[in-house]
Amino acid sequence: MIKLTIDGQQVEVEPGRTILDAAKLAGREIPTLCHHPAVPPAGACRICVVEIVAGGRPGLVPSCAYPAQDGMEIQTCSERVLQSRRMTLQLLLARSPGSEVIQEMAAEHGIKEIPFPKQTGESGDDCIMCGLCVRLCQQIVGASAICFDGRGPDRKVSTPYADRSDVCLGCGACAFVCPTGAIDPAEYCPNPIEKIPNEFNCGLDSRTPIHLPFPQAVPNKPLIDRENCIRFKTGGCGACADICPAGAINYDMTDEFVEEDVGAIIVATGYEIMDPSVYEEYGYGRYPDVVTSLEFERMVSASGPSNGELTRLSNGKPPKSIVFLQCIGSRREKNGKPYCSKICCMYTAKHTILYKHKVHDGQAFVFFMDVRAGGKNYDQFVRRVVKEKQATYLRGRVSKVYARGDKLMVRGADTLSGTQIEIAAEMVVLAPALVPSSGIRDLSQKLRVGYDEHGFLLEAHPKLRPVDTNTAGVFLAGACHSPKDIPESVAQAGAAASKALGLICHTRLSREPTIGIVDESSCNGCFECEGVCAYGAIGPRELTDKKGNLLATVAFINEGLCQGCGACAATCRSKSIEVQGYRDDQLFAAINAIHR
Amino acid sequence: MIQQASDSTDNSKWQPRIVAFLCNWCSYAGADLAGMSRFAYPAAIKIVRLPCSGRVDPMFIIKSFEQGADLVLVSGCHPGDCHYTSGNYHARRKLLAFRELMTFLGIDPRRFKISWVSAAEGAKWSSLVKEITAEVIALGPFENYSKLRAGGIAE
Amino acid sequence: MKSLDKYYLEATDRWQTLQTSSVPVLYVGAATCGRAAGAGDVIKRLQAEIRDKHVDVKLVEVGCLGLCCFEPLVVVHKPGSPQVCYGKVDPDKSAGILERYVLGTDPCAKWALGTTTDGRLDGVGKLSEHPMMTGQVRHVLRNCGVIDPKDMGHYMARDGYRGFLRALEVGPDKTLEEVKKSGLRGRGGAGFPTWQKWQFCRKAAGEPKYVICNADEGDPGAFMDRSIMEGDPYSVLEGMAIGAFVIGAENGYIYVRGEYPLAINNLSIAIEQTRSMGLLGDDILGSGFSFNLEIVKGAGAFVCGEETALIASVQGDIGSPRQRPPYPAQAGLWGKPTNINNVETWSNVPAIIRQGGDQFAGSGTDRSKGTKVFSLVGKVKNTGLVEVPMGTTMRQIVFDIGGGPQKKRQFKAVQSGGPSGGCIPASLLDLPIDFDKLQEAGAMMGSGGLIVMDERTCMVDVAKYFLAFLVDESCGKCTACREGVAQMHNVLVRICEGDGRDGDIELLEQLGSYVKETSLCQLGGTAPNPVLSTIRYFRDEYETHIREKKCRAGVCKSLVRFVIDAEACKGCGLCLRDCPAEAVSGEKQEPHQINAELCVQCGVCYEDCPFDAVTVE
Amino acid sequence: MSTNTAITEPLQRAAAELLSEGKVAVVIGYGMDGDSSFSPPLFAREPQEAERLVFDDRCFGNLSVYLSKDHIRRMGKIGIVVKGCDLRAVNVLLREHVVKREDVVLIGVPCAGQGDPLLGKCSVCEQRNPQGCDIVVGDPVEQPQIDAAQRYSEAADIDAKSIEERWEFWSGQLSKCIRCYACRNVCPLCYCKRCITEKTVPQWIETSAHLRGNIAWNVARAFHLTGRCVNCGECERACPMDIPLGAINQKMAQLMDERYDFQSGLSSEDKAPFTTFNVDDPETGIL
Repeated sequence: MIKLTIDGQQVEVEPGRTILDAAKLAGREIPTLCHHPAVPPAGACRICVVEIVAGGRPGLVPSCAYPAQDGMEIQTCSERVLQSRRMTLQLLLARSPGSEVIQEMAAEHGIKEIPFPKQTGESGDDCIMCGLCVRLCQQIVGASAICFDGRGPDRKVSTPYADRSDVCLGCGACAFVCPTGAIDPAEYCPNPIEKIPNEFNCGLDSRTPIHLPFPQAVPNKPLIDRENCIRFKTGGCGACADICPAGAINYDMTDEFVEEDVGAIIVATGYEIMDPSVYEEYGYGRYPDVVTSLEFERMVSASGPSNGELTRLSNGKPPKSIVFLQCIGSRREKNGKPYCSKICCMYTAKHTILYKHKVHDGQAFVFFMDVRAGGKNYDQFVRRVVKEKQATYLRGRVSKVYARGDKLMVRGADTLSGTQIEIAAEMVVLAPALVPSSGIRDLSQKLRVGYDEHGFLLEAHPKLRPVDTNTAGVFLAGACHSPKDIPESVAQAGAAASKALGLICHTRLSREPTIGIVDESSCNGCFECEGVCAYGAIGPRELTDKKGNLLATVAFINEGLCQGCGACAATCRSKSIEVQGYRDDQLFAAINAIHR
Repeated sequence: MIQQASDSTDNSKWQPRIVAFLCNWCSYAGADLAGMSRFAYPAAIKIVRLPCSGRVDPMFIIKSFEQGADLVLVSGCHPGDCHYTSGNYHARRKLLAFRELMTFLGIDPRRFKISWVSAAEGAKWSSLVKEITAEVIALGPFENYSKLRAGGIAE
Repeated sequence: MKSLDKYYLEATDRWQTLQTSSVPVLYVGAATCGRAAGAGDVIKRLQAEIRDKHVDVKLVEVGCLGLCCFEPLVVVHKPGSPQVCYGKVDPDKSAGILERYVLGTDPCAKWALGTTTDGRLDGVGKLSEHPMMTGQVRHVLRNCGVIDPKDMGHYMARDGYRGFLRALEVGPDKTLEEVKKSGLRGRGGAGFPTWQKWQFCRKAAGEPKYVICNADEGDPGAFMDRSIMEGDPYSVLEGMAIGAFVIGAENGYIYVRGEYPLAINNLSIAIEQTRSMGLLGDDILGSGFSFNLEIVKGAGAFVCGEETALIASVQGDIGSPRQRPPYPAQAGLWGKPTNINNVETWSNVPAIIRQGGDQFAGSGTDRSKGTKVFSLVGKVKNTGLVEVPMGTTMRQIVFDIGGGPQKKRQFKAVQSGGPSGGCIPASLLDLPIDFDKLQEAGAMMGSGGLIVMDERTCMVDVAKYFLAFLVDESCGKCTACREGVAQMHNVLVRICEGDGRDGDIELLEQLGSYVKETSLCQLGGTAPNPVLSTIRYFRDEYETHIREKKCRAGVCKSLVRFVIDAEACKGCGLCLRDCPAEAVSGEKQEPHQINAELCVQCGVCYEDCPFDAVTVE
Repeated sequence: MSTNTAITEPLQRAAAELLSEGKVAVVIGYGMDGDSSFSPPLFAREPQEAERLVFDDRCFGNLSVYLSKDHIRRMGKIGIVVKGCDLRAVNVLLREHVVKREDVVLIGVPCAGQGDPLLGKCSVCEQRNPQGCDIVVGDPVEQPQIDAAQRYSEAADIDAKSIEERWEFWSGQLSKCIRCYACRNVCPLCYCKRCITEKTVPQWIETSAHLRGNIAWNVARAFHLTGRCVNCGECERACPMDIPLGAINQKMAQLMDERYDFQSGLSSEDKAPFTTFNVDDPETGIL
């Protein structure tokens, strides 16, 4: 190990580490610009110079690239170092006056104005020529799409002949490491990098191809989005595999179908919210400040796109007035959902409180038809919201939202006072109807579970068997059955789980006795019944006399497989198959009974 | 308002009689839901529950007519929804063929209806029954078959 | 070991027969500078004359003797009399010499510079006593202009490769000991002890090892290395072979700048001949030591004179330096231990091994041993190559050898070390040539360029010139040099355009020390030297530029107004005739005037006036 | 009455050869009988009996009806003379596992049509040259092109009537039925051990010969032959009351052809229309 002193503090590092690493160990902050842990150091920007006082060639050296040596004495902020840093920053500010990063760093170092003329060149002069992007592209990503062009002050980063590159993988890594955000790969990249909207935050911010699906994901492990990952698009990059300390990244793994024989299935596919842009009168999709309650939930959440800071999407300022519109798409006979989505009243009440936390002097309004607060302590909660002036509740529907200046004019009725009312709002939150998650129809047909015209799954019986379905062994839980809030979903989940356990904890399965039976004396052995059996429950059976020679081959029904549908009974011409419980004579009696 | 048999036709004591064969998982549950949702529909319909529309045999329909049914309805799950996957597909082939045979033999095909009613379509079931009952009232009693019932030989 | 005595005998007697040729021999200096001065035409004329006159006269093209101001040079060997060196020989003169002296008896004394071999020739002194030659001691340049650079025999006849053979005999340790004793220090400019540099590389772990000859010579006005490579390429090869043998390197590269085609040609021929002689290649002379040499052409970047940039260029990458350590001795070419020395350093080595380190240490100062070759250029009478022992004073070089400023001008300063060096004012003329002494004076030996300046040179303009050169040549990698030097240049441009402000000088000093301290490589590290040294010794000139907006030397256009001094002006009309803007008016024999509005300050009148009547206001 | 000597002699030789080599236990064919109006079936067990085989224009019977009879199957391998229409019936029997292909030797005879004047079925016959037989006797006859309209002309005539006329027609016809079940006995595809009409618990079809029972019987019979009847015409020929039973089967065959593009008996591997389905079968008239 190498021992050295940083600002009088003893530090020990392994051989090959740089002074910067040692300084970090000693807790000394050294500014860097052209340094990035994933990229080999170059010592180009010179902002990280420190002074070797003893134990090496005295003078200023770049800590990011200079190896730590035994017995070195380093000063990270001696007067000489600070003077050099100030001059470097002044020079960089002259070169890139527009770069915020440099302005910030210069301000930190107490630089007010600079003695040099500021370069007014064309855009893109934020580049401080630190070379990180070129080194990364050549040594890490391996595409070598960009290079240095020219020498001296007019040296710039470019592609060969400044043409569009045909080797650039579009991974955007150069933009990622650029300290001043000066590089825009779209200029030269053949397959431009689209920002990938972060699905969990309703697309309000963007995410990288390798990402955590959402903060509380279980398991809380990142996944690779194959469509956008450069490795799969063009075979390049692979930086994540290099950097991953656990070596956990394996590009060859592919999705695979896992088949499990299970005793029970619980469908808990949850819900999605309806897209309110179908109602143009509310202006969702036209005005940026009209958001859905889900987007609002993400905006005020600490793990959301703006880390909990509530700002208007139009101008980034906190909204001083906010209007919540209830029943958007719910409880509507025509072009909407006739049912009540049940949870919006309560979450809107919560949202008014959250809003007041974020914008203390803000004013919230809620347009409602009637507040559905039927849960435990729900009504008290809403009453407290109204009493503590968290929000003004206006009973009535909103006819139109339109923009005037930077405000959103919300025109609606207040039926209690019987007047038209117009509120100038800075943000409008819509509470859209709940709909089952997409793909529910395919799933239900696969599981042969019924569904209504809205796509909610059908319980076996609304009152007596709410968690069962008509298909034995398939149970329901949560919003896939109908809109419901968390307490109800949890309760239903518990019920479904217990039902499933009840099903699979026995050794033998009890079932309806309605299965088919073959009258072997009259069966002709034509096996047309086998053709119509959807469960492959019918097979051949050879009848032999005592001496063993074959008399006839007749149909045989496997009780375990037969579901009792009766298709075979209807197909058998000689009426040799009967379904227990729906035998011909029973149906014959039923038909006759009707006419007595 | 329960749709009573209107007494406009001459045989005023005639009550229309509709026999309906409903599949247990969809149409029967739909009818059940209609009841639960308090949808009213005429009582002229008499329901026979079958495991699946695929269980329906043409003999049931002929027997119903013989027993005095003025109209027979078979209702099952929408294609794709069948609890037994393909029951309603087989039924569709057989019953449509049977209706062609009735037409060919001169038996009024309007007296044999087929429908798909899912377990959630309580409203559809009640409006369907109202509609069919109105039609059968318009058609009047099923003379062709009622005569047969008397002596078996067409006089 | 296979012996080369047979070859030595054959070469020596071929050399002797040439020296004592019964047939007249004309040695024409045909290096780049010679050819530029017209040696090519001289050779053609002589060949024609010899053919027409059907006389038996041999013509030999040789390298450059270093007397650039007297180019083209022809040395005549006439049987029975000493060899005479003639200067400024144009084709007619050459024919004249051939006819009157070679074929006749008239030695044309007025064109002769001096005799180069023993013996007297009436009316002609010894060349060694020529003012430009007296102070010089020619070790490195001893073969330049004497032997035929394309004939290895000449080199071997003058003890060529004896040093290398001795090294092979005594082994690497003893050889290194000799170099240590010699006190040889790097002639590239830094003056790092050569034996220590070789030892670092020799001790460093890692195989294979490389030796490189830095022949980039990017300094403007420096041409010592070129002359050595063109005149005596073998000395470089021998030196590198010895160095490689000591270090244990089997591969060597000579990085020559692309602008020296003749040097590259002579070097390639030398390599070919040395290889065919068995002194290069595998298992040289059965000694078990193998050494291969290759030439790599530079692409015209001054920064590639810096060792890590040079290495990058040899590897095929962009020539831009990298942060050290690790130093090239530990991790150089392709990450392997590499030793880089300058051309002049390598060509000093053979003599040291041949005659022993002590003999070399005999000359020079106590800590700067041996001789140094300078290229004396600028406003001095005798421009050319000057090889003087360390310790010679600047005054001796400029006034004795150089003959002092031209045209009775006043000496102002001498710029030493090119763009990385500093300027030495008149007050420091008695500074001896010594690595450490020059360093203290803020100047730098550098590769050896000495640019003499007189009162007509504006020091601010000189600083601006060197900075402009460095702005173009900076590789642009590190902020300090790329931005710092550019901003310093902007300040100087402002000053020279009359927009100088108070505090500019302090700003230049502050920027200068910042760039020196913070730059990544020595290009940036030494770039501010010209400015800092001119400010140190000529601060007054900066102040006049800034405050009075005047350039006394008449160079900075926007600060100059030319006026004709009525008494001095003889009315010769020269300036009137030459003035491109017709700004001069006046009758013959009458004092002339300059119309300030029309005058574009081109300075033609100021330069040409024989009576120095044009003054700067 | 003209004996088709070009086929009869080779037929007799082939049958004698099969019998003498023991390849078959019996050859079922048509026997010579001068005074009867049709050539009756002949069961040749010995080679010399083969001489009595004949093929003329009176070989109306569909001999495949005997393939489902146990007492005949017990004889061993059966050789059978098959016209084109008979062969289609054999294909349905093979499809319904009534008999195995390796247990029967098919002797195909090209048939230019039976009866003078030509039987109804022969004028629309598209299988004059039987395919896929073990032996074919005589040279192929000319095969006229038949389109769907001709094939289902009988059904079309009745379809043309109005619904009342159809009811009148069929109630009249079906009331003539005396439930002698000749149609069932002569049909090669009615081979059930116990026919639905004999089932009494429950009795779907009333056994008395009144119109109500007859309608039920004929609906059941028509439905059981839908997608199977090969239009061999034997039922109509055998019905003592001359009820146009063929028309009903023809109507159902036309329906299967139009709706599911299916003609029965063309091969022994195809699936009967009522034992399979297609997700996008036509759905006209479903509420």
